[in-house]
Amino acid sequence: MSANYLLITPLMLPLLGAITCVFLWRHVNLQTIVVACVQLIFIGITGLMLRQVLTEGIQVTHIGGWPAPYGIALVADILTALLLLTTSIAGLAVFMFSHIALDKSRKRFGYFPLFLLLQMGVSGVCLTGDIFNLYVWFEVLLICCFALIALGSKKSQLEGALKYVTINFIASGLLLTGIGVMYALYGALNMAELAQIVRSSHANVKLLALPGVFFLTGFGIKAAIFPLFFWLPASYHAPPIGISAFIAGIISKIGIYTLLRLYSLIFSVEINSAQPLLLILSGLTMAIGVIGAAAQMDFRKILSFHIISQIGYMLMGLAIYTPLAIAGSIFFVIHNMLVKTNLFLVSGVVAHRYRSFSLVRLGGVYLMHPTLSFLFLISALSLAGLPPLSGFWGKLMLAKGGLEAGNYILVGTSLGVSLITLLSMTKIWNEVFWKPRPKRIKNSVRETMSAYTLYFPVFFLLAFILVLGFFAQPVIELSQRSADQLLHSETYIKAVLYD
Amino acid sequence: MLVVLVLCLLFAFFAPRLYRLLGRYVAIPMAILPFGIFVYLLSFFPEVLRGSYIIQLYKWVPALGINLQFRLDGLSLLFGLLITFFGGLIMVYAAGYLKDNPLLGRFYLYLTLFMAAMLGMVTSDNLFCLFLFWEITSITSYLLIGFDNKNVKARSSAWQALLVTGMGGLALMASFILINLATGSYTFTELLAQNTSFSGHSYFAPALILLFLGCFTKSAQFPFHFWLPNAMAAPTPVSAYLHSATMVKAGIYLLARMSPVFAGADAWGYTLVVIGGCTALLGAFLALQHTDMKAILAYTTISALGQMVMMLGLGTTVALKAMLVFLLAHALYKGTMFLAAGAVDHCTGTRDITRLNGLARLMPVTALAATLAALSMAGLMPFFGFIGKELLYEAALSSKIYVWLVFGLTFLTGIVYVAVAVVLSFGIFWNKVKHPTKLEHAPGYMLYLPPFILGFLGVAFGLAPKIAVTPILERAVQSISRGELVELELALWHGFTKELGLSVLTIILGLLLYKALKFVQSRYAILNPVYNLGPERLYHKAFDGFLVFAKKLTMVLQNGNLRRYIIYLILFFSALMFYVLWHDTPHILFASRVVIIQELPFHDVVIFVLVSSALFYLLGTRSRLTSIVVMGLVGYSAALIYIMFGAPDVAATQFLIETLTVVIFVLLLHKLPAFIYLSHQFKKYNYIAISILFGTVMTYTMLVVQDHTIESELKTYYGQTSLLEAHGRNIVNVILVDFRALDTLGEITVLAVAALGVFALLRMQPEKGEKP
Amino acid sequence: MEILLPVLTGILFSVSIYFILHRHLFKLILGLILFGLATNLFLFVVGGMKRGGIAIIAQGNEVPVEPYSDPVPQALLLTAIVIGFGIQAFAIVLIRRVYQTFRSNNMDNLNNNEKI
Amino acid sequence: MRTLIFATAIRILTPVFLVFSIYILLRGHNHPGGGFIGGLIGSIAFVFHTLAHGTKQTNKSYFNLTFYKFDKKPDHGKFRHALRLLRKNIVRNKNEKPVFIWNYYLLRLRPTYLMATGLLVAVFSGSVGLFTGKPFMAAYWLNAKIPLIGSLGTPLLFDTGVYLLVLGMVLKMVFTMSKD
Repeated sequence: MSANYLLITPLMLPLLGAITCVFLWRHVNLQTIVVACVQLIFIGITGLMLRQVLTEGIQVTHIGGWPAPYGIALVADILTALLLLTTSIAGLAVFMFSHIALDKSRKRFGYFPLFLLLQMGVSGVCLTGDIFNLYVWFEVLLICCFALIALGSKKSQLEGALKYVTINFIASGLLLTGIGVMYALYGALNMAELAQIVRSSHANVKLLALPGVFFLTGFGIKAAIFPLFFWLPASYHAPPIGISAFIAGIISKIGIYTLLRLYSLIFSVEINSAQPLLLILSGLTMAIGVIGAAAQMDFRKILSFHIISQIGYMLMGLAIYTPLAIAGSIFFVIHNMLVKTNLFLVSGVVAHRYRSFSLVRLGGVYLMHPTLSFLFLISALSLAGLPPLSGFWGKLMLAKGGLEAGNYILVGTSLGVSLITLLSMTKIWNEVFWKPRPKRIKNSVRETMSAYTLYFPVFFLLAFILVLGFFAQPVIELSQRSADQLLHSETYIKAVLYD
Repeated sequence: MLVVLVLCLLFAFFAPRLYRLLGRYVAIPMAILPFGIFVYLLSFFPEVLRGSYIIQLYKWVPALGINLQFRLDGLSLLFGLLITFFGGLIMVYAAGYLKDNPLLGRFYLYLTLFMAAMLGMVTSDNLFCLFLFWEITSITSYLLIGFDNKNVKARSSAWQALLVTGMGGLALMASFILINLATGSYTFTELLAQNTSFSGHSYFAPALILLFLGCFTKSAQFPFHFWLPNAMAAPTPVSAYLHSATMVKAGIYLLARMSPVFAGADAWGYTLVVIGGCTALLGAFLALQHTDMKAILAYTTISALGQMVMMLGLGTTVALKAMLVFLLAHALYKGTMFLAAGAVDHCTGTRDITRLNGLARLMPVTALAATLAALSMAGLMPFFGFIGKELLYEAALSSKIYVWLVFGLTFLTGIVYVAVAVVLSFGIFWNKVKHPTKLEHAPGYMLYLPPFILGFLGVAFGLAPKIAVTPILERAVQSISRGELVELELALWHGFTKELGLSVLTIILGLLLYKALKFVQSRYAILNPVYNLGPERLYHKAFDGFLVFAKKLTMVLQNGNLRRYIIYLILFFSALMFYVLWHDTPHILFASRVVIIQELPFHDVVIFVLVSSALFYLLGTRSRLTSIVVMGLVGYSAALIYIMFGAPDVAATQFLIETLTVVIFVLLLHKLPAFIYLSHQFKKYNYIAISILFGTVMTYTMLVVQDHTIESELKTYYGQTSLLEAHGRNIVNVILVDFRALDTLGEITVLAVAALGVFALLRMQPEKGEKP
Repeated sequence: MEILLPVLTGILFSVSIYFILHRHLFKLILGLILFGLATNLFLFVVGGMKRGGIAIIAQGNEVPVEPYSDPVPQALLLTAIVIGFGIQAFAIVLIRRVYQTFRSNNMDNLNNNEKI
Repeated sequence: MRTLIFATAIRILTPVFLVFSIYILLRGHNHPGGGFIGGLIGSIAFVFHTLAHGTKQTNKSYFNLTFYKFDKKPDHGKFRHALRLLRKNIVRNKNEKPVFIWNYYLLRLRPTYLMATGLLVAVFSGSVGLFTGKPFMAAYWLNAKIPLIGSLGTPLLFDTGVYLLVLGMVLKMVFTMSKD
């Protein structure tokens, strides 16, 4: 398949799907069919993309036929393809889940088109090679998040959405101003072109830190790093699982993706001055996140805070900035997308049966639903980085990369954090699964057919998690190649500008 | 080996299903598995005996140097045989012990998984492969300790064990990484083959400390010993198997494995001797004060583990021999005693030694097994324990460091073992009293056969050490000693040596201690305050303290106050910006600006004054409608500015959008009830300061950037091609719909989503009740 | 104006942040809108504005006559304004909904989500 | 706001605005204007109409086609019946009660469809390039020149998509809000 089709399909497919869904506004069942088709094709396309990128190198298409620095280029390297593939897998699982568990009224008020457009935004962010276009796709993704988080207008949803909207609006503003600064200083918007300029003897290269601050703050907010993460725990637990699983599983990692991309491509020339800051931020992010999680007594809130701590891990790879560490980050992103989505789905299954997310009100799942318990246990242990599950590999690569580079304190922090992660995962296990069901809770347990079909998406994701853990070699190799590609940005520049 | 492990996994995951089919007879297939592996391992025996070792390599993650590489040498084989043989017996025993438990299937699942992990651990050659199995043993141990999940004590003990050993596991991982980085080797074989020690490397000390941390937590060494007695909340088969015979010896195994690498260093020997000694003494000391059978056994296990660590610290060949022989002897007698204790507990419903007596009549086989084990533990003549004790004394006496301390500790613990052995055999089974304890039910053969076999082996090995155990032990010692050829001579009778004399003395003193036990126990109460300072207390304090700290910190940081979040954000951004501007100090051309100021056109000043006064008016006004109008005015002024600088499209858009915004405002917010007026409270001045800070930073940045702006080549290109290639005269529009049409596509998508979102927000009524 | 606009934008930023930090919901939305306006102006200011010369090729010419203002920031600005409008509209509706649901206009009442 | 003069003025002005908005859309490629501005002008026309007359009236006036339908008289032929239908539908006699009304709500409650159409048009205009083997969004121009517009091509189609979408979006928002 030529790059023209291959790179535009991940954008157009969800968009066309969403348009169809809007036309079928009242016919939720038909919408479901459309979305199912889109998800399946999406996985196929991203798989093809990965294959093509691996065999033929970086793929580029110039939108509108305008050559690279003038038009917008869509670029796919291994990182992009890997992330999109992971996203599509998680997307399919979330779709299956929400098809069964999400209430009818939310579906009738546009859940499916919003979901598809969210995917489109993710694809756009991952694919684009233009910095302003990146901003636009980020806005697409964000407004979908806004709408989805508020969809249903429950009190907690509204509150969460308000915080989410306000802080992310400011972040977008900072990004926009940063892009303005970038354009004013270097006169370019194409990322490859910018990368080339900052590596040349351009007069303004010494001012690179200036837009750097804007981008670090802006994308730092979107990625939820330390002093900027507060919107995340305020909002991610509010909407129903069919929504929050995808947002929590995928969206926060997209911020990390952009940081990885921008720092490897544009800001790598000043990585030495940014490194101490990034190291401190990543350490604090993982520590504060996990401490926050330890304080919570709600299934989803614990998971939400863990997102922050794992963002710290991902940032750690970038901060260390060695091939191994960046490969670790990439692997960690992939692992975390799948595992976090799955854990949210498991919490959804539990809540679907027992009608609560509160650790105090839940209990006794271990005896009544052994399968569910094991589904949770494996995902949770994977999140805690227990070998040979997927989390371990990322942790190992990061720790080794960090020790190699001499960042002992950071590695120590990361290991401590992983212990506390184990603590809070087993806390959930103790409280929700092992503890007998509290007597005074009268809620009946829902034992419908749909409650069993809900296992299916969880199994589906779990299969990937297990494969990622037990047969880690190919993915680790891919992340290493991808890290290599990121660190050798001249291939990227060449592919975009000169081929 | 991989086949074995996969087989174990298969058996493990089919166990619950088999249980549903076979009921408690699931024990038969589950026991066949370990015995089968036992036989399989035995098939390697001849080759190992010849002094070589077997390497099996399966590629797994070569990208990180982590492969499933197994190494079967004397040490691995010894442990492997121990694990499988014990495993088989435990499988049988468990079916008797947990016969009424509906979760027996899951129990077998965990137990088989554990066994597989343990087997994998002792046979793996790759460091990280070992770590993998190490962690699996931790997690299965967690699941097994908490097996009685309705019991709070079981849950919290399981948690404690997991956290303590988990911490050690992470330390171990770091240690392995350091070793790997320092030596470049991934496997023990490579590590052992390296002649040059890496003790000079800067990673040596941290690697050693982290290794100790890993091993000490796993093997319940002081000050991490406290999790082991708590872990006795597990069902007895688990205690016997994991917490006495196998898992806790993982740390010993690893230390033994590593000893050729590290043993040269002083830190190695001294640390191990001191920590091991402390643990041995502490365990023995605490064992005496308890009356719960399992607690006594747990503390003596801790003590024995300390003993082994001490021997490893001595590092001489005789000490290594003593360590391994003692390890085997300990496994045999302690396993037996645990199983016997479990049987007693199961049949009488209590484990308190003060309430148990004269049981020999009621459960004779169990009594016999326990007695055999006790005699071995006490170190009486024909038993294997005797050989172990003799060797221990010999090693202690030949110690190069702290010889009297080492010997004294060994001797003291020996005395305590004798007393404990008497308590647990004579005191429970043979003590003649008028009212013997009543049984709730008689022990089934599943409950008494396994301990009996083990107890019997204790005698058999003692009587014929040459045939049964010498060869394998010799190979095991060989594989952990550094190169030199080892010959092991095990015999009951060495003649009248001083070790023999000491043994006799030990037994006499031990019996005396037993007599004085009541007196000793009554004195223990004095020590209670000391325990408040102990490591367990510390663990609980740290744990609770951490939770309190977490809660407080989270409530301070994440306190739900949106304004606070924004302040953090702005301060972060401004601080960074300040730093960058201060650090890079880009120049601003003030001189030329002064000229510009002098030449300012009048209408510019008017707009400026208008907008700023409108903004200041906005700050003060309380009326909602006025605010909307003034805000619209500011927006229109912006449109005016755009048009002044040659951007008619932008100006038109701004104008129309501003109009729409005002309309939306009027439609939505104008008619709302007024509510109360809210002032800025006391923090007003803080907020003003932050706002001004942010504004200043932005202004300064703009001034800096203005002075460095360059002419973009994009502008030229678009100017050149707009009409000729893109057929449009309005360059802005051409950019929007042709050059950068993808932006516009994204943008209209945003608009569409905004409309859908607005629709859903306003029209959808929230549902009643919680839904996932 | 080249010197006045940065100052004006700075004032706009300050005022918007002051409003955002206000606990009145209505002021919050005012602040957000002003913030959007300020970012747009920022983009315009740093994007190299020039008086006169609009970026339109006059009839009869094939290329625009220098000096003309850079069309790129204008295009970006147009996109940003429209995107900003979409988000602002959503935010206004959201705040209205919050008003209705919580029966309050006080930001400080909105901290239930973070309760442990 | 609903004074008589205002309402009347709006009623007259709205069609003018609409025509003007289309004009702005079409000239956008060469003069200031374009899809956004055109769409915004058009939608503002509707918005003011809504403000002045209410949602219902706006719907009725612009988005609601009413067809009069009645059974064929036995002595009339097919052709004659069609003619009659046409006449009745064009020249409406307000006093006469129609036999059967078939209301087709073009956009009532469904500016959503307008948005979707706009997006679809935009995507389609982009895909034209794709079919000719070029990248997405590659422009395809017809040779013909039209006085007001200049040359015809897919960018213009794209702009039309933008126009439709903006129109749909604003209507969707304002209708939702004013009904609330």
